[in-house]
Amino acid sequence: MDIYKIIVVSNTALQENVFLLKCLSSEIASKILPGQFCNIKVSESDFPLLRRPFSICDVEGDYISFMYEVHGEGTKLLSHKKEGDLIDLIGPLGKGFNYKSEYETAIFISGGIGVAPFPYLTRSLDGSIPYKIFLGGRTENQIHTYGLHNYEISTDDGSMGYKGNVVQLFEKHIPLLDKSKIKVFGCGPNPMLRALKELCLLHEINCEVSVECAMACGFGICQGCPIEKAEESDKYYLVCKDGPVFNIKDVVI
Amino acid sequence: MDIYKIIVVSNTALQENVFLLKCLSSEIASKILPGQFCNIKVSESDFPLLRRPFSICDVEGDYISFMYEVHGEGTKLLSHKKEGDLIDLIGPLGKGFNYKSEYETAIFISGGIGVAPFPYLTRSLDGSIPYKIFLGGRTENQIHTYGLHNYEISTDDGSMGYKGNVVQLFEKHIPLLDKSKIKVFGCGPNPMLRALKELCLLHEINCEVSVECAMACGFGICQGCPIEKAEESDKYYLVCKDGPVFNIKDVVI
Amino acid sequence: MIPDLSVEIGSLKLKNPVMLASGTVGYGNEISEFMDLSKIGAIVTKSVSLKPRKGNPPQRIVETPAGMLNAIGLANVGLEEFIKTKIPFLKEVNSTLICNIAAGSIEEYVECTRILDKEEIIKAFEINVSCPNVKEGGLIFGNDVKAVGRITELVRGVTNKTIIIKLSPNVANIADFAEAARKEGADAVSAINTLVGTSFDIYTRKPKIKNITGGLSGPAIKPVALAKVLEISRRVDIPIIGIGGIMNWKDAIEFMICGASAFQLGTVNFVNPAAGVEIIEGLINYCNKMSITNITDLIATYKI
Amino acid sequence: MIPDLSVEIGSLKLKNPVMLASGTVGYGNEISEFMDLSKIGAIVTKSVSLKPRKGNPPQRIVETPAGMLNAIGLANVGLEEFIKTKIPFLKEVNSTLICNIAAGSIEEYVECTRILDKEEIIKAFEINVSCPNVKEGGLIFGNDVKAVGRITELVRGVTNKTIIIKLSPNVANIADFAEAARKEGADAVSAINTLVGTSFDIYTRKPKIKNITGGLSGPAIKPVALAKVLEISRRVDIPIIGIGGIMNWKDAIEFMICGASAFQLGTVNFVNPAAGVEIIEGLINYCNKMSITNITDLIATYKI
Ligand SMILES: Cc1cc2nc3c(=O)[nH]c(=O)nc-3n(C[C@H](O)[C@H](O)[C@H](O)COP(=O)(O)OP(=O)(O)OC[C@H]3O[C@@H](n4cnc5c(N)ncnc54)[C@H](O)[C@@H]3O)c2cc1C
Ligand SMILES: Cc1cc2nc3c(=O)[nH]c(=O)nc-3n(C[C@H](O)[C@H](O)[C@H](O)COP(=O)(O)OP(=O)(O)OC[C@H]3O[C@@H](n4cnc5c(N)ncnc54)[C@H](O)[C@@H]3O)c2cc1C
Ligand SMILES: Cc1cc2nc3c(=O)[nH]c(=O)nc-3n(C[C@H](O)[C@H](O)[C@H](O)COP(=O)(O)O)c2cc1C
Ligand SMILES: Cc1cc2nc3c(=O)[nH]c(=O)nc-3n(C[C@H](O)[C@H](O)[C@H](O)COP(=O)(O)O)c2cc1C
Ligand code: FES
Ligand code: FES
Repeated sequence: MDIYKIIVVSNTALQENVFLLKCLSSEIASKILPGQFCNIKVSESDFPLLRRPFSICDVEGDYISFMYEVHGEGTKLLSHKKEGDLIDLIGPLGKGFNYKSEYETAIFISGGIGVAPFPYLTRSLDGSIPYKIFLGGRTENQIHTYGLHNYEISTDDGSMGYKGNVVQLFEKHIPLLDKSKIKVFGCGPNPMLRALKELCLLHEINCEVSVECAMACGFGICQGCPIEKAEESDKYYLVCKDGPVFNIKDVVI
Repeated sequence: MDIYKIIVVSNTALQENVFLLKCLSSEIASKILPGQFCNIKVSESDFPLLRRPFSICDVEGDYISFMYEVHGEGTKLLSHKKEGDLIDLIGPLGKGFNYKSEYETAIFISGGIGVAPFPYLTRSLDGSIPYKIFLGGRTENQIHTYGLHNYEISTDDGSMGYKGNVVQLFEKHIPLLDKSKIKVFGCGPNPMLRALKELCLLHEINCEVSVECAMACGFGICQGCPIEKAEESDKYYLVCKDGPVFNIKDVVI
Repeated sequence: MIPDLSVEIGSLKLKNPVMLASGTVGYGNEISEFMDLSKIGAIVTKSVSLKPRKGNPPQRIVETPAGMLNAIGLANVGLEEFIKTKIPFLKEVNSTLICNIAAGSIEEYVECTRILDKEEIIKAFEINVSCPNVKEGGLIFGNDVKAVGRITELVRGVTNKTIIIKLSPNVANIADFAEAARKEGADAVSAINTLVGTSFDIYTRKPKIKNITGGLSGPAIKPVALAKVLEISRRVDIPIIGIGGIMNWKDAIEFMICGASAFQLGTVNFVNPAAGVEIIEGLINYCNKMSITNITDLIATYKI
Repeated sequence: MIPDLSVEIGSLKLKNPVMLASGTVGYGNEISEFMDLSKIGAIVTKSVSLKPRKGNPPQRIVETPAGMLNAIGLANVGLEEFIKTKIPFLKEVNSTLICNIAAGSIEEYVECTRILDKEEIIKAFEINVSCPNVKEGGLIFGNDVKAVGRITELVRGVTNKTIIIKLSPNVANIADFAEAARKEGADAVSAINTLVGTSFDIYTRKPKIKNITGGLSGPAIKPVALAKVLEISRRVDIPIIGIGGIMNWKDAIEFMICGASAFQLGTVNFVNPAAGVEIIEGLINYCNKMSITNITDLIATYKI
């Protein structure tokens, strides 16, 4: 990890509130792994004070991109960046997905903007591993298919794809899968991850998730981002350093 | 005075560090007088907290403009505004120049960005009144002649025009003028205004100046901008409400 | 549906919990150009003292990160002039008037209150025992629990109107002060006044504010103000008026949740002099969204 | 010309006044990836306590205007583990090491200091009597002048190394605490620790930080921190280490002018982990510009 000042190549709206920020950085591109993140300074001034963490969304040659949703002041400022601007960022941070471990089929499950790490992650899979993506959202415009193939969609309001939540959609597919030979990769809001955990524990499915939490530093010096260990309840992991990707069995979500 | 959200028409660099911000506002254009100012919100967020005061520089039809120097964070943010952006501003504020009172020749003296109110002020003079402008700066690129005619220039370093300060330049011209029939309008940094005051008192020249000071509100509610009265030393004027233009005899600079 | 925004502070009834803080709206004239003051719950005057005060020499204010320092020094026209020239305008405005009193001695507090008690238009007194910017402006009292109790007791003796004691945050346990005020008969406390701060020019090595230190206000202090309100709310049974860094309706709601029965807008008035009415709007929308029919149902509903 | 940046805090000599604040650089490992720690005047460890502490449950931090609240709760590995696993790395870094100690009782402060006194690499102790985030974390001591005096006295009894008492800003007169520390033999005080603050979610009505209140740090508190340093400097003859909201070399100079012999970087490390070395650069340029040959010539040169 290091501090970089990198140049913005484009910052385009995928949906009204969702942007794809593309930057040039051969250093980060050559090092960053799927599931890792960068901590971005969204303004040149001291306001807002803290950096904002974003998962790596894609890497193509020397280009890296981030997919983000405008949430508050910080992401709004980020959305104002334009071609040629410099962005100050720290990365690569955290530990990524263990997508190379033993399994035969990969399943990706996302809720809302939780889809952000999947373009790079799916692209990084050895082409011979079959996979399926389940994309969930509250409604149609929360579904982002940028850079993805082989997906099925669910929306809470039924405006697109299956009507229901994405964990339910996945559950419907479980009978069609060899549970012992799949690995699930999940990313999305905590309630979704909790439901996913329950389901995976029930079916004894191997599952890794990327979790979000408030962060001050993003690289292990503030102790601001604890997540309880499932085994030793007197200890915490740090999401920024030990995660953000965890095996779903290891943490209390 | 009122709060307006007005549209930026252009925001162009006159010098490396000096910009002309032009906006559309028929309401302000129709009311504002030379020497009055507006208090501008330079960002959409709460940072920086306070508005920034700027003198009206020019009015043309429904367009108003401000000439400003990039000084700190606030003016830097202002310089990022572009055509089509909305600007939130309060105005017209303060009392302007009494340029309609009895005199035969008008003299305008500015130091650095103090020239900002002069385009509108000189343009507002009844065309029959002759006038002369003295523009001072530390160096060549502090001389801004936008919208001006009939000027002479001084620079501290002699890089342009007379070598010396602008009050000295004016002093050299005094013998050529009928002191009792001129009125001087000054704007610039405090040391310059102090020198000007001394000179005008010595020669009994009628002189009004626009003074600057830190302001929180700009319209009289915070009491943050006092300037000592020359006569009653137990009282203050408020620069934002009673000024920013004062007769040089009335205040302690 | 329009929720009921009215609140009560002691015997004082306000049409809504939005108050304009002392020293940040003068005597109402200028700000009335930006909004209809009759819509606001209450206006608190700039601190009035027995005699006129010139205030501190300039520079009186400086901006800081998300805040500002001020050392106005209680500049005010004095009691007599206030009654003669300021009250007439305030009478026209159909808004509840609260008179803030500052003094250099306990006797002066009592004397001011006694005189102003006769002005019918004044519905409550806010006793400023916490101005950090003049030696005799109250901070010496504000840091002394006994003095705060004594001032409350004596002021209580000369008025039946609502008494609000405005507390200083520059103390270890603000609840002790609230408790002292409560015990001696105050109807409410307001919290907080500004935090003591300073700022220096690194080239001249002089303080940016002539008075050396000033009072810090604005969003920067909001977390501190909220914690003080919460501390009082958890320990003392007295209505609290929350103050400190409120910029919008969300901040205001946060104060009410932390225990405030009403709140005051200070620094925001300088930046957005229409904030008062905008916040009323915001309160109404929030209440509707959350199915709150009486805004009093929000007060001190912190879930901790 | 390179000005002399070295400063002395009691018997402790620092190559420059830049220190990294407790709790904001862990035990040095991670931040060493961003800068050469051997260039920094001193590193202060995260507060160490006798036994390991799990710390507070999440959420532990939240951003506020120009600041942040934290309630880490003194999460730390405990004395034994600190000596075994953290000191080896800190030995490699050629930077002066100051060990910050937090405790739940006076005895624990003494015991920790006694044990750590043997570690040669530790050049000074910073005694945290001011953590606002755990009940037994010092704030109860930090608000009690007598307790601060007593802790200083007893810790002084078990070490000859430099003792720095880290003061709480959540008091009325911080200089009284500095004076108590001085009288009982402290070599220096550091000021300030964080201000108590809170923040609530207006929809759930729950505190954003699980611990309810947290400590406010960052630029928002700089004016308060400067005023506290100035207060101590004007009243007490003891070296002061300035802390609070320093983001760049200008802020750092401001603290030195207000009376600080050295200063600590806290929150800025999270945002710009190379700030430490950048600030050294800035100090050198400033000194050159102002013809200052010894940075000690800046200390407490306020013109008031
Ligand atoms: C490891 C990690 C990876 C992430 N990847 C992405 C991504 O690829 N795309 C994306 O759109 N978002 C991502 N997020 C969430 C993103 O960081 C937040 O949406 C963003 O910080 C919100 O900032 P704001 O100023 O717009 O919102 P505000 O709500 O104004 O922010 C206020 C504070 O809360 C924090 N905060 C707010 N929401 C979150 C959140 N969900 N998680 C953590 N902190 C939050 C902010 O960082 C800030 O400190 C990720 C978060 C983490 C921890
Ligand atoms: C009545 C009036 C009219 C003005 N007209 C013009 C104009 O036409 N063109 C122009 O370039 N400048 C003008 N100024 C000065 C201008 O307001 C400041 O340059 C500007 O506020 C600097 O803001 P900043 O954030 O860039 O600087 P910073 O130094 O970062 O600002 C910090 C704080 O100091 C205040 N401040 C800094 N410099 C000044 C100053 N000179 N006067 C008052 N407050 C200051 C800012 O408002 C802010 O609150 C005028 C000032 C006043 C009072
Ligand atoms: C410029 C200024 C002047 C003030 N004058 C007074 C005063 O005269 N009396 C008083 O009790 N409080 C005074 N205050 C304090 C405010 O009423 C309020 O308590 C404080 O500013 C915190 O609120 P805020 O953060 O919303 O500004 C003043 C504040 C400011 C900024
Ligand atoms: C996340 C965090 C953890 C902290 N932990 C400690 C600690 O363990 N011990 C301590 O003495 N101070 C601790 N502090 C306080 C800092 O050392 C410093 O006094 C304070 O943050 C003010 O400085 P700043 O504004 O530069 O951050 C901590 C501060 C933060 C932000
Ligand atoms: S965010 Fe700082 S330790 Fe994880
Ligand atoms: S700037 Fe507020 S009264 Fe003049």
